[in-house]
Amino acid sequence: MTSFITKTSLKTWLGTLLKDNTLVAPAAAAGLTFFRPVEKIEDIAFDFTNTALSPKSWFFPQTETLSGEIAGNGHKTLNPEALEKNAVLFGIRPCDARGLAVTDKVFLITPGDTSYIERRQRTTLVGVACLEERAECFCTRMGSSPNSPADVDILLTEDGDGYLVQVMTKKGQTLSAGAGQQQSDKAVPPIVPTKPPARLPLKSAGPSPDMDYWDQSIADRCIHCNICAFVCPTCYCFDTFDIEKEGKVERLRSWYTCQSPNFERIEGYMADAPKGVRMRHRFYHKLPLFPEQLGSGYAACTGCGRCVVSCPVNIDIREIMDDVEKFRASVGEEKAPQA
Amino acid sequence: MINTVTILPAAKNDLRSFVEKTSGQKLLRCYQCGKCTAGCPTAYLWDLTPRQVMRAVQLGLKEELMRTHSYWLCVFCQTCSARCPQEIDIAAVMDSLRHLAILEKRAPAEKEVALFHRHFLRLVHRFGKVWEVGLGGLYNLTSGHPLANTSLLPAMFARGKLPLLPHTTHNMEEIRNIFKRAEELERKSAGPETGRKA
Amino acid sequence: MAVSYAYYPGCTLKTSAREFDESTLKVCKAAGIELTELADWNCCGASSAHSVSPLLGLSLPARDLQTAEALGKPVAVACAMCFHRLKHASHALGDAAKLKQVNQVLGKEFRNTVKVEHLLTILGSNGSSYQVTKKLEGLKAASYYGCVLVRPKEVMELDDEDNPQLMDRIVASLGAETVEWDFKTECCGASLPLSKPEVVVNLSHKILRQARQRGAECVVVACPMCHSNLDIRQKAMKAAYPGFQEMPVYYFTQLMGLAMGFSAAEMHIDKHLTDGLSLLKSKGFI
Amino acid sequence: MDDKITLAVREKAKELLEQKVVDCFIGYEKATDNLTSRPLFVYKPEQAERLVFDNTCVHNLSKYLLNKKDTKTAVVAKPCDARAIVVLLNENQVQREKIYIIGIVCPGVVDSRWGSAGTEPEVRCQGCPQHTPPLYDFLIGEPTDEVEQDAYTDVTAMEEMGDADREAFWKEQFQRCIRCYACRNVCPGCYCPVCFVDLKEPLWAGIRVAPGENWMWNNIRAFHLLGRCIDCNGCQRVCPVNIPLMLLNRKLKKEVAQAFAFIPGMDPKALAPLATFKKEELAEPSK
Amino acid sequence: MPRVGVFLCHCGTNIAGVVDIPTVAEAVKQFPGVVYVDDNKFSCSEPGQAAIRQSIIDNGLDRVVISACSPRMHEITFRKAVSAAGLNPYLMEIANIREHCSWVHSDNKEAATEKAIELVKMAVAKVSLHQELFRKRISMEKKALVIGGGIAGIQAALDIANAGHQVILVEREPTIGGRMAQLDKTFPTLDCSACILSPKMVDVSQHPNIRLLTYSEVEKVQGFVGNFEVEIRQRARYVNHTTCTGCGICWQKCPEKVPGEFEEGTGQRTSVYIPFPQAVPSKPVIDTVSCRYFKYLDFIDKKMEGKKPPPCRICEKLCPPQAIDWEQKDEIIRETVGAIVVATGFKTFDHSVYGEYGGGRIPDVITSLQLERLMNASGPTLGEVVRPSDGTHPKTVVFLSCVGSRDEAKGRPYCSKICCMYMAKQALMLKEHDPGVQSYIFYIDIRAGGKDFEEFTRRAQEEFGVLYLRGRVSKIYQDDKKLMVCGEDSLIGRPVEIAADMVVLATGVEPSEGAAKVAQTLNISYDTYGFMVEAHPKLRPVETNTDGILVAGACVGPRDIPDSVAHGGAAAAKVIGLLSQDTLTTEPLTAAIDASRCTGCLLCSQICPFQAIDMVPANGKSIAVVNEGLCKGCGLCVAACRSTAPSLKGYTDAQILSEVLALCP
Amino acid sequence: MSVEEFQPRIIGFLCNWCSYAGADMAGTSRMTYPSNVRIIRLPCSGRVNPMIIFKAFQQGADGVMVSGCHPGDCHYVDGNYYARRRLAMLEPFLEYLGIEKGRFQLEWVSASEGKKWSQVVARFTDTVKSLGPRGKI
Repeated sequence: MTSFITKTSLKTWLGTLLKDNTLVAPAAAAGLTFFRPVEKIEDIAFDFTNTALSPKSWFFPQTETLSGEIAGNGHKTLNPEALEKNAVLFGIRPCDARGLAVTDKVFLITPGDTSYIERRQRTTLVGVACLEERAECFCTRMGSSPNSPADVDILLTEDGDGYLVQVMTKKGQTLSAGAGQQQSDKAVPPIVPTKPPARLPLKSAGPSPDMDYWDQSIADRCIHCNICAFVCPTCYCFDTFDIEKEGKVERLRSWYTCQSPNFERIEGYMADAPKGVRMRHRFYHKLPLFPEQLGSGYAACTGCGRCVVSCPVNIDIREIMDDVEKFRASVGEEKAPQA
Repeated sequence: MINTVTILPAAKNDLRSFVEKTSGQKLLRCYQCGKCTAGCPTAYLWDLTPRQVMRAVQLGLKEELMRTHSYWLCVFCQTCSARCPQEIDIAAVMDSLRHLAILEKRAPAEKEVALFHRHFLRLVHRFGKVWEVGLGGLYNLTSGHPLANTSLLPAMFARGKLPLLPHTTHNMEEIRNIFKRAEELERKSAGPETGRKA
Repeated sequence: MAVSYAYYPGCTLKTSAREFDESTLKVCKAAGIELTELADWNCCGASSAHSVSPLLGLSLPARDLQTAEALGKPVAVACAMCFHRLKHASHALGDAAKLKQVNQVLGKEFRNTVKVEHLLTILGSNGSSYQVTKKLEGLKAASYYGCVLVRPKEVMELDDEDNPQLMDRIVASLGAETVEWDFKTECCGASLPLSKPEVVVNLSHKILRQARQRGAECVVVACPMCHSNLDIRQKAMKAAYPGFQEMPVYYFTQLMGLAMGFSAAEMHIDKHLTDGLSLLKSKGFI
Repeated sequence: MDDKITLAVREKAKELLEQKVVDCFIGYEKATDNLTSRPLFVYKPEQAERLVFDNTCVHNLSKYLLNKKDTKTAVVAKPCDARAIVVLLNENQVQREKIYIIGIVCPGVVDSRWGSAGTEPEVRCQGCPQHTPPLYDFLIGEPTDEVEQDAYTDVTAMEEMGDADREAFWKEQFQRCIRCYACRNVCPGCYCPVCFVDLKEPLWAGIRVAPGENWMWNNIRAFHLLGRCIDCNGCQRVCPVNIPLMLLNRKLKKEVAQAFAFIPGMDPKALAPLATFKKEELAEPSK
Repeated sequence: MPRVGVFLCHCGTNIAGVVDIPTVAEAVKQFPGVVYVDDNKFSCSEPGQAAIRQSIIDNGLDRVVISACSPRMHEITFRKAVSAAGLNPYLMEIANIREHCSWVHSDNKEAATEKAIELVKMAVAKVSLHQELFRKRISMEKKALVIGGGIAGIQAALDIANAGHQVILVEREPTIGGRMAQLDKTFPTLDCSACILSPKMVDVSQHPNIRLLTYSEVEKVQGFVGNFEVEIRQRARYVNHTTCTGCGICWQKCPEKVPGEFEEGTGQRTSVYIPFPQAVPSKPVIDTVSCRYFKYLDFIDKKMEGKKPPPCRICEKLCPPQAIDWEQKDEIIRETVGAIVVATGFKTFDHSVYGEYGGGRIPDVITSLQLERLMNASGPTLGEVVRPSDGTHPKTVVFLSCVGSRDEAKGRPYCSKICCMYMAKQALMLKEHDPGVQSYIFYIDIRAGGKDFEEFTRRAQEEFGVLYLRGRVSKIYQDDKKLMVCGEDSLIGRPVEIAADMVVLATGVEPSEGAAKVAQTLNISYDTYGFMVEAHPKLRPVETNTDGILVAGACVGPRDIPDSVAHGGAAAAKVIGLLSQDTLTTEPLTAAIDASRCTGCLLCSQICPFQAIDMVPANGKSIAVVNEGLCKGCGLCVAACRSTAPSLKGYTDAQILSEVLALCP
Repeated sequence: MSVEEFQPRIIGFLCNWCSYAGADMAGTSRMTYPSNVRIIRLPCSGRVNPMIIFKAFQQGADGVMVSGCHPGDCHYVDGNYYARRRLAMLEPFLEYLGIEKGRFQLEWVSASEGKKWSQVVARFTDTVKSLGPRGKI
């Protein structure tokens, strides 16, 4: 059963939500769009393709301070900062919502990351489906789709002067209770079919016969700018830094990336690894390793295309998948099924 | 004439500031060694020697200096400038002084020299080129030396060296505009500081 | 390969120094240097404009340079005074502010990219190839450069300020003997002939006197002003300095022409006020 | 696309690789969007056919030389890229004899990002003072000697703002910074083995993405490029959150040019402006 | 966690009268790391120091802050006190609450107290980061090197040698003696130059502590004070000086004659030669450029065409002890010395750039040094002053001062200092040689500052009739046999001309050929003209910025004989002082460079004022390394480095930052 | 006028040989001046790393002053010349970032200029006071 909400009613609804919730929505700045807590409905950018950065940072901030105290016995306790209000994340695209499904796999595993759990549980996702696929988009290739409602609480699909509404979860139901949507006889557009799943590279670890490819075609070109990791909705690596001062403890947690040269030093296992190995690691981890390790059934790439657009030297994950495919064929492995 | 020189405060030394501005030379560099005078081909005629002219500018003795013959007699051979140990373009200073005298419409101590320059430019203004017969004629008519250099004329004419008619540049409008705009611009940039004190 | 220049003769080369103009044109042609007279040129302003108005002193030559720039050819100058003014202008206009001012005066855009060269450089060192057919052997000549041709050195970029060699090398290449003397670049009185003829006589006399003392039979020049002062004032010198001996004064292009096979008449040696023919005859060159 | 340049680059690459003058040739090829360009490393003469050069070749390839110190490498360099190489030579980071510079007389590049080739010239090219590389082994195009005056209109506009407005402006810009360090990592002048911002002791700028830390990071980065930034716009172009970093770099460039008449990247023999001084300069201390 | 003890000094009422010490003490107790606070009437007094020592021991303190007067006053005192308690002296920091607080804020006691608290807080923060530092000992090689065998170098070498130290004296020419040996008489006493110099030259050659290396040059210098490693090239002389007896047959018989350098071109020497009869060593060298045999060898080697030169070898045939050795090669001598004296002297300005004075083309325009040779009884004319052009005796002689001095256009804006005096001397001597001579001196200013100098120039004018004309000459030209000198007499303000028989150019003083190269070899600074730069022009006139390298004589700037001798002696005194120590200790507050952070960009080595940073290869790049013997601890390298590779002990970034953070938490 | 007058927080980086000694001299001569400046002693003004000055401003210093030997008098020969260049670049840059002109100052004070030091501090303190408090970034 579907329902329909006009654009005006949507704004009114969002206005009411603003009273009791923190409303996180796309807003324009410096020619780009970013998710940030908005104060007025007018600040929301309804007409956007996708944000420059994924909404990941709402749940897993770029840096966060976990503060605590040193108890008498010298033990340290850390307490996450509780959210003041419940939150609504409006405008998340299906690909980014899939990104949250990825980070969930990491942060929700018992015992769970208290800070993430707090934010995740208290935030309702109101997604907006994409009507068009941009040149850099490839969600359909990664098992998602521009109008997949799978990973959100509510999905809105633009239709004329309003939106078709799909309420997917209980949380969504609760939130949309006062939304003022009408019953609609319009059918929800069918989910855009996914293409055959991306073939994953050869082997997840160890020396590989394709090293020349990584060294010369990819590693040579990569400048370690780290942008791919910072714009990625799924990258979840972080670094921590502790400060103790007069009986108080502060733990700073900040995003980090496997492409930073310092990462090798800290994480150890990749210390002094040649650049090609490090590059290969990034893609191996995203594609075969993540589903392998966490049994997710989907890769740690959602096809949002941000890294494709942002990479200053055009390291294009789709091209890499194709190249590896060709390489497999050339070494005699079976061809991938045609689309 | 014997009198005491009143030394002006540096800030009031309009003469020096004008000369420094228009010639681009730093007058205080001059340490009065006299090499300029020593090498000057016409210095033996100057009432203040080139070195003394430089000194007069340093001291700002404008009225006294403006009255002299000295700077009118500079032939711009650049010997002084080339040999000055302090790298002052002394010839350019002389140029500046002439320029100042003309801007302030002073009666030149060497009226023949000034006259020559005036006629020369008048001809260039009129024809775009110099016409020697015209120059000589004008000069003799106005200088009070009607027979100056006339002894040379027969031989010169005989050898076809002095055409009676001037050569001209065709685009005379352009030439006149150059004269006009140069004068306008120069008056503007010279500013009030060169105005002759009443 | 023929070298091509925009030729700037200057006012006097068309009048009192015609022999310089004509010898230059003939010699250059024979030496494979193409001179095209600069269209509708004007006086460079020497020696008056800069004395009276610095801006005018820059603008007049700038107009000529602009014409050459538009033509895309370097400028060849014969007259030393004109050369001085043109070089000076192109040096001074290296200053962007001045260039802007001058462009305002000109009313068109001059970019100051044109190269100015004196004929001495063009004939003497820029790989020109003139054929000496008649060596002027036994002729002792003093090369006289005059003052402004070389000064200031960093602007003229021609030769040493006190002991230049460019003309001496040309004269020597013709088979003549050059004397070493101390007056190569002393001033002859330059622009004073009309207003102060007695000064010119005094200075020019000193020059000729030393040339004679150092063993020269003639003086070679590259400037119409120098030539006129040294040549036409010799009668006056005789009157003022008893014992003064006359001495012919040639343009270097005239001697070049003779050595290259032109006749004395073609080189207009008869146009000088001080007899230049007898010496050449006595040496058997004509 | 200027086919002439492309063909010249290909031909030269082939020649250099065939004759073993170099072992690696760094140039550009078409990116996966078929509109823009990306760096290409060529090791074999037959791969040279992939090379292109057009006005979307925005990337400064000089930084790659730091990874190729032991390999004889040829690199395609626009004037700004060549200036970066000069700076690297000034700073003893690359050996002249190990690099071969293919200079391009550059008419400017366009503001392009993957997916759109763009038509507007890039910021750096508007009023670019130099179209012929200051240093090259082989030049493609007709050289022009002229180096024009930089007008610094962008910087002047900033200077004309009030102090409070400027402070607010930078606060707004820096608060977007996500400290990805792409600006640093793309910059040919940033090659420190350990960047000051990664130091824990002393802690110049903590890892916290917060106003103070962001302020420290961006300003010190700019200051470290004083007398070294060659205006390639790399940092600003890659910034995923559009911080106008060149406004910082160019302010210092302007100050250095005005105070010391020094433009970085012009002379491989030059001493850095902070590595020298004149006794008679800046006579009065700041007032 | 460090254990910091804070000692608050009252300084009588100097501090306590303004700053409320109990309040400060109370506040200081709260600072992190502070475990002990005490106050004292006079911390610097013996009881005060004893209290500090005792408290360190009793409380197990490992860091100390003394809040008292300026560290410039008592830093050393308190370092000793701390050290006496067994603590490393560098684990102490002083908070200056007297000069910087109580004495200047007596008008506001509250503010002064607050400031005192913060000053102590800064010191506590900083001292917590202090590390133990240790002085190093450097051994001292008790030997000195003197570069240059002119009068300054000779004086320095003799003084050092007489004090009992070994000296190596290196001279580039085949003999020592320098410029002074070329002179006839010295001003203003008119002593015979050779008479006073020769004995000193002989002393040098016979001194048991001096190793004289003539015809040699210093090629390489490494290391630092106490331990300079020096390489000296002894050029091949082709005469075995061990067997040569200096009998003189070879140079009397050598058929090849060339203009003699020593004679400034006024006379000739042979190819095998000693520069002058009193040369030390008085043994000859063969000049390979003019020697006929070498020319012959060269002709054969290069397979040149034309007439074969004769393979002369007359010297070899005639030499009684068979000392001629055609096979001799340059020899490299390596030495270690503790200190170096640079005394490379001067040469006179080359006047060929003065075209207006003939640029060297007019034979009777000579230089003052040439006149000196002509006047010298042992010179080429045996003391007769004659015109080079025709050998006649000049009667009218004009001197031009400031040729290559006070001339910005010729790149020599400085005054050469000695010319005014030697012109007066020469004009006076000319009159003594020939009473018929009239001398004229064109001058700009007569600079006769010195003992008996002014009297001397007056004497030249009043008694010897030398006519001084104030003005600079612009032109000299030949007029028959005369030289016309055109100048201005600026006192009367008219151009003047003098018809002279001879013109003497008082050419100025400039550094010797290659002085800049010596400075580069030694890594000491030299100015734009090539003169060596002293460490301080007033207070350290013989030292350079490099410890252990001294400068003496005219290589530092124009200077006359007595000044050069005094300067040489002063340099020697500094060397003797250094060599009298067995070891040197270094200050530990030096820079150190973290190789893992160094990019090898050269910036630090370019700006180090003491050339204390060497670039050494490491891992395929070059890395900066601090030479602690040379480092003076200024910290320029630290501030210059972007990658924060250098740090300055005692003033690390972390320490300075801790002070900032203590103030602005 | 409020009772609680704004007391700016000013950091002075002084070279040991001239300016620190000059400040000592002011003390020995008992010249009074405002107490707001806190001095950090360094061997040479050339030791001042602009990063430290950035840090001071970031931490909320209201004014920062660097003082060293007069040009030509550096104990380390040329240190202050390098400092002068570096800080001459820093000053307009700070202003560009919105830190008002007058909050950063470079001064030359010799060991004998106690008087000058007290005047410099008084003037600088006045200027910074008039600019008001800044706060941490």
